[in-house]
Amino acid sequence: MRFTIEYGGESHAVDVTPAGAGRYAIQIGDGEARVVDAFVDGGLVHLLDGTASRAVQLGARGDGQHGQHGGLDARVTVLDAATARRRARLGGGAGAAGGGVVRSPMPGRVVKVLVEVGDAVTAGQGVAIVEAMKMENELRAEVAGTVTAVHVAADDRVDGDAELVTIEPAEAGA
Amino acid sequence: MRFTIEYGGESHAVDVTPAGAGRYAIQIGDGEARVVDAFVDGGLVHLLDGTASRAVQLGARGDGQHGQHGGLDARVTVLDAATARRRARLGGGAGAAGGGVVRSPMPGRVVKVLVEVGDAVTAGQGVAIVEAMKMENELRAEVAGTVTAVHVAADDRVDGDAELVTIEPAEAGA
Amino acid sequence: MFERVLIANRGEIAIRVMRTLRDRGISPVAIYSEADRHALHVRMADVAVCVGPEASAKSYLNMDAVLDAARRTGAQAIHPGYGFLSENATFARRVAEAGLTWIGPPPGAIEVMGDKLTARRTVEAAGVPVVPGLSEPVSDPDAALAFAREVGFPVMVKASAGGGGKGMRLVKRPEDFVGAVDAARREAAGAFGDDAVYVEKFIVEPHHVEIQVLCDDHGGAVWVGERECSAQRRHQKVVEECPSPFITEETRQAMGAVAVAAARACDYRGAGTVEFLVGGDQGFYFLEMNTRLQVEHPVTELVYGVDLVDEQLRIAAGQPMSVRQEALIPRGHAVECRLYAEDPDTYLPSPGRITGLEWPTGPGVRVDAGVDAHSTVPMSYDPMVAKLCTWGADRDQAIRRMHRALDETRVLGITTNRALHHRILKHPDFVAGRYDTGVLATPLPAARKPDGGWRDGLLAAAAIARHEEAVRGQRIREAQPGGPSGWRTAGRNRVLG
Amino acid sequence: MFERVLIANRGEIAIRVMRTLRDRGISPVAIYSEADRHALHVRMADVAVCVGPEASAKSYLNMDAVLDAARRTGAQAIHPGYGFLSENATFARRVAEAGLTWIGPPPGAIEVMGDKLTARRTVEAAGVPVVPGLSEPVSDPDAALAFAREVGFPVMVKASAGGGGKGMRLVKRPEDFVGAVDAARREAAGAFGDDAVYVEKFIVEPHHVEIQVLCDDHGGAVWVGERECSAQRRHQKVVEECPSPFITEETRQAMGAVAVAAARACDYRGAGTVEFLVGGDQGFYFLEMNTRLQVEHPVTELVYGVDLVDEQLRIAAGQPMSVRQEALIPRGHAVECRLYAEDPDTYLPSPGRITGLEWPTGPGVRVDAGVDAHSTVPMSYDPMVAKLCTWGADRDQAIRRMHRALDETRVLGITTNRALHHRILKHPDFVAGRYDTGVLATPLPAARKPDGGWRDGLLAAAAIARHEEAVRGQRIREAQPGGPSGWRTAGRNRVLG
Repeated sequence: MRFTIEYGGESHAVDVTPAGAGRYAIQIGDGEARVVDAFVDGGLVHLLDGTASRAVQLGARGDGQHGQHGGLDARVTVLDAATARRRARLGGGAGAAGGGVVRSPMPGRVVKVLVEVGDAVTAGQGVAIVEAMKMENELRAEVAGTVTAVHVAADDRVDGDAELVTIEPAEAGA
Repeated sequence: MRFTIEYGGESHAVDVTPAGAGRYAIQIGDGEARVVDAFVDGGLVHLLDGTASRAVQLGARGDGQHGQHGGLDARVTVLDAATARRRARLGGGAGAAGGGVVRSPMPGRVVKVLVEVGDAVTAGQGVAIVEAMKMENELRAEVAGTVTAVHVAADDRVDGDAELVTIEPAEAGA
Repeated sequence: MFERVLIANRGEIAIRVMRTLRDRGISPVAIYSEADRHALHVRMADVAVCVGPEASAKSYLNMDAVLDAARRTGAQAIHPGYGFLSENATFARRVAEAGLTWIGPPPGAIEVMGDKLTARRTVEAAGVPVVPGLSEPVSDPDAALAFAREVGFPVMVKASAGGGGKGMRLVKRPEDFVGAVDAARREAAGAFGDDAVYVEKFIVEPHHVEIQVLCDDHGGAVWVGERECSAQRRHQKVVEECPSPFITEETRQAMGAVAVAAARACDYRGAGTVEFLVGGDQGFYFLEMNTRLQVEHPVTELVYGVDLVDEQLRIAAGQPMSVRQEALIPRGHAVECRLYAEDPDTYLPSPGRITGLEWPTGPGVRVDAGVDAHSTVPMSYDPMVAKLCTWGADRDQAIRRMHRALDETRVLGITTNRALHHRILKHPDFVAGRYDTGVLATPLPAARKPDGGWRDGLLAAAAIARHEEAVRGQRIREAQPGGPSGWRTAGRNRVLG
Repeated sequence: MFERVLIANRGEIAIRVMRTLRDRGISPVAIYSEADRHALHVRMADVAVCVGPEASAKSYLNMDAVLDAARRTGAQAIHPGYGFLSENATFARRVAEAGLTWIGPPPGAIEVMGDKLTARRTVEAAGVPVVPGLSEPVSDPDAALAFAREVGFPVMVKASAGGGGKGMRLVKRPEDFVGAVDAARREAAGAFGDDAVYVEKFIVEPHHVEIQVLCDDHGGAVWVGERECSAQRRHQKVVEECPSPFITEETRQAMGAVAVAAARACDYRGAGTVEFLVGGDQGFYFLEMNTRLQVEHPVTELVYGVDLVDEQLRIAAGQPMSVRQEALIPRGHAVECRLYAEDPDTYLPSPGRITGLEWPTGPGVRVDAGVDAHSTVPMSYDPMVAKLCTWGADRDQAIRRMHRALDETRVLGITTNRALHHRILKHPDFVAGRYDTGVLATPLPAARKPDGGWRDGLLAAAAIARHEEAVRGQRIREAQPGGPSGWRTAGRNRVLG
């Protein structure tokens, strides 16, 4: 089975082939295939690869998984072949649209919206303040442009990744 | 939904009816139905019943579940209606047969079988020794009778609840 | 002693208090907001009462609801923990009026220490050194500026009702003074509904060191060592230790004596903390007194072998405290790292569902957590999810053990500041034990980077887990209704290839 | 200091040693049998080597495989833990011959202390009091009987090569003596391949008290307090504590001096334990010396603030130990409960899959576990899954905290002896601190019984969980292929009704 795994800002193709007795052949990208012994239990995956022992803990997190190994944390998103293809088709467009949408990085309460529809904003300008866990966080425009939509109002509760403000980038496509 | 729960050597009929907003009406046997607020997550069930707060941890164990609440442990087996009916039909016969079969209470290794087919045994007589976790445990006949089958040999590995020796009870049915 | 005590708090401190109650055979009563209905502190209690909706102001700060909860459950006393109603003199009075015991200092002491200027005047009269500063709120900015010039810049402008860094301004030059006073006033008015601000000399290279005190009804008053709390970010403590690697034994003894004098000056009872600023020259100045249990109290417990909550209970019950000054001998060293649900790089909060959790164990490790593997971290409360403490025979061992404890910690589903702690603990100034409150504003050592083997292991693990998921999903879809329960089979999947 | 150390053990002690290695920045190497391929001690290591199949004799006791594992991974030293090869002088020699460092005493000391009669002769020559007994194995039963009459019945007949109660017979009357010698010989021959037995006076109301010692290459030799190990079942320790509530300070000091003399008598190096029998009259007699780390070493660490594994590393590396006798001052009290995978009533072992696990945390609690929520307890090894330790400012607090820690412990899927510990800790003789090795043969207080509310809660919980399972199973069956992943959705199910 082939998966596309997004990790550390890159996409990695990973092939998994069961090799019997709890073992799997693993090929990452164009690397050499290695056979590892694996134990999967709930969020735990323990791999033995020669004398290397790696226990990785995985937990659901938003759309992806949150991985830990020893002292390190990471975000990984595993896509099956069909989803990876679908994403690849949509890829370019979605990325460009992302720049013009300011999202809340965490669930919280909107304290104040700092812009209105029609306002011109500069890159880095604060557009909304969202409070979570007793801290106020000013969220900023990534691109310069014009505010085309404000999706929230003061005192609204928002989820993580919720759209707050949409900005039509200035000189888009230039 | 009605379940039959075996616990503490007794069978309890328990009715569960969702009551909205994470609440359930619970009726145990002929008792009064109570509405409790419940949170279920993995093996955890947290119940709020008025000012009473009860966190129960459940884990798979053999055919049943293993429950813990505070300092106490318990075995519970939850049967759905169909299974409970099936067991009730088979009930009597299975119990009687149980008396003549000596089983290993845990997984282990057979150290020695102390009887042969055809041997007469008395109730309480040792029929086999099974070793587990560096301890030898002598397993005894529950009933007097004649050995009709020996299912294991020295050095065999056995699972928990495995049949070791079958005894035809003396004066069965008397 | 009490038979039943209500804990007017949530999270780790509610659980911390509950544990000592259980040790004493006292039945704990938990309270909860709607958002905390199935929170860990509720699950660990046998008796729990809902006190209102998610917003603290309507639940944990709702005096009527909390008192009513105590009445309904037959609690004889209320432990406030820290935060929320713990330093609220009105609540302390209402508890007593309701015929219950307040496990905290007398309301009068809370009031004296609750106003910074009153506190300052009170302890100064008792001979406690204070930071040179105005003893009245600023009314005439020009007179205040003259004072600032007299003690010498830099100076601090501080909200009289303040705390946590709000309404605070550092002023380095005379020409910025008046503007800073105006800004601090506006901020103070917004944050505390009180725009009174005052001016203090700014201590250069300041250390934040605090002394734990205990006072009982029988004339007993002791100090239980100090805590070094200089590792702060935005005036919030992040890492604390006991003893302070900075102060000398002479300073320690002098500060202890002064802290007891400060407590006596306000007729204190129970556990309290006297905070000091200590300059690079070991000169120390009273900052404020926290009239409650402190977040970082476990480092004191580890080094002095005292259960501070147990002493609070004894004292509130009118018994003498169990410790004597001469028997309070420190042993070894303890460090505390506050584990926050926040990104270690951006400092953005990270509330949400925890989808995996394991705490470190083994020698020298103490964990006080407010969450477990079944918890959701709500967005409305403090981001601290746990306190990791380690004890060592010396400071070096305590720090090494903390690195190990951090490595063993698993919290999945939300982001924690775990990686930040490794970096702080490796900061050369922290390692050397010569850091002041500016240390976390200086560049930290780089975070550990995953090597290729780690990356490949993670990718392989994620792919194998998803592969097994797909195979298992297939099995579940193929399973007959009435077949083996998925509840049981989903728990474990030893891969057989 | 070493850079890489192989731990020739499994379970909790492998993890215990690993933690101190990590604290020191030393890379640990784990070994495992096929049955332990994914055991916790392997998962916590970065480097691990398989040493053979499940049977210990072919894996953990396989000297060639263990030495080969060290060679392959570049380990410079081997820590044996306890049990397995830890008291095997041949292995200790082979480790040295392979150019590696043995983290344990010299092979000669292991040999001297490994044979009970040699040990007895050696320490007796150094002035250590021993139980009156024959100094040679029994050859002439009649002469032995005459000796038994001389010291007075009851007497013990013991296997010379023995341990763990095997080949041991208590003889109360002269007429039973010869038969008992024959039986003990047969048992010893079967268990140890050596039928030598000897005769000792039986100490009435004996206490099992042991002294921890440390010796280094620089002439340093200290004793680190005692441990009271009289709570035994079938000669196996179940609960230990430090200090002993029974011995007087005078006895303690005398035993400490004698223990150091015993260690010096065999030219000891490293950590070792000298076991004594102490009679009701405080008379004490050398029993044996365990030439390795002891299971119950954490209670000493908690009370004396010493990391015994760290001292072992220092000493093995040729450094002086970090502690001096006059600085070893006990503080408070510690208790250890050995959590076994066994039924608390029938004592039948309970290997199997763990399907749920949470360890206690909070003040005064230390857990050293060999398993986690992902473990299977194999049937081939020792049934101990964890050691729960608590520390308290006094014995009462330590015991109260242990009850709390036991209550917070969750191990599902297998049966543990948790309930037995509550009962032992409530035994009037244990509570009073006046128990001898016979205490667990006397009736224990009844186990706690669930009340009606508990029973109803359990039934309701089990039914609701199964109901949710049925509803969720339905949902999964109805889900479209390619829909939301069951891996993610299976984790949590907040019931929305």
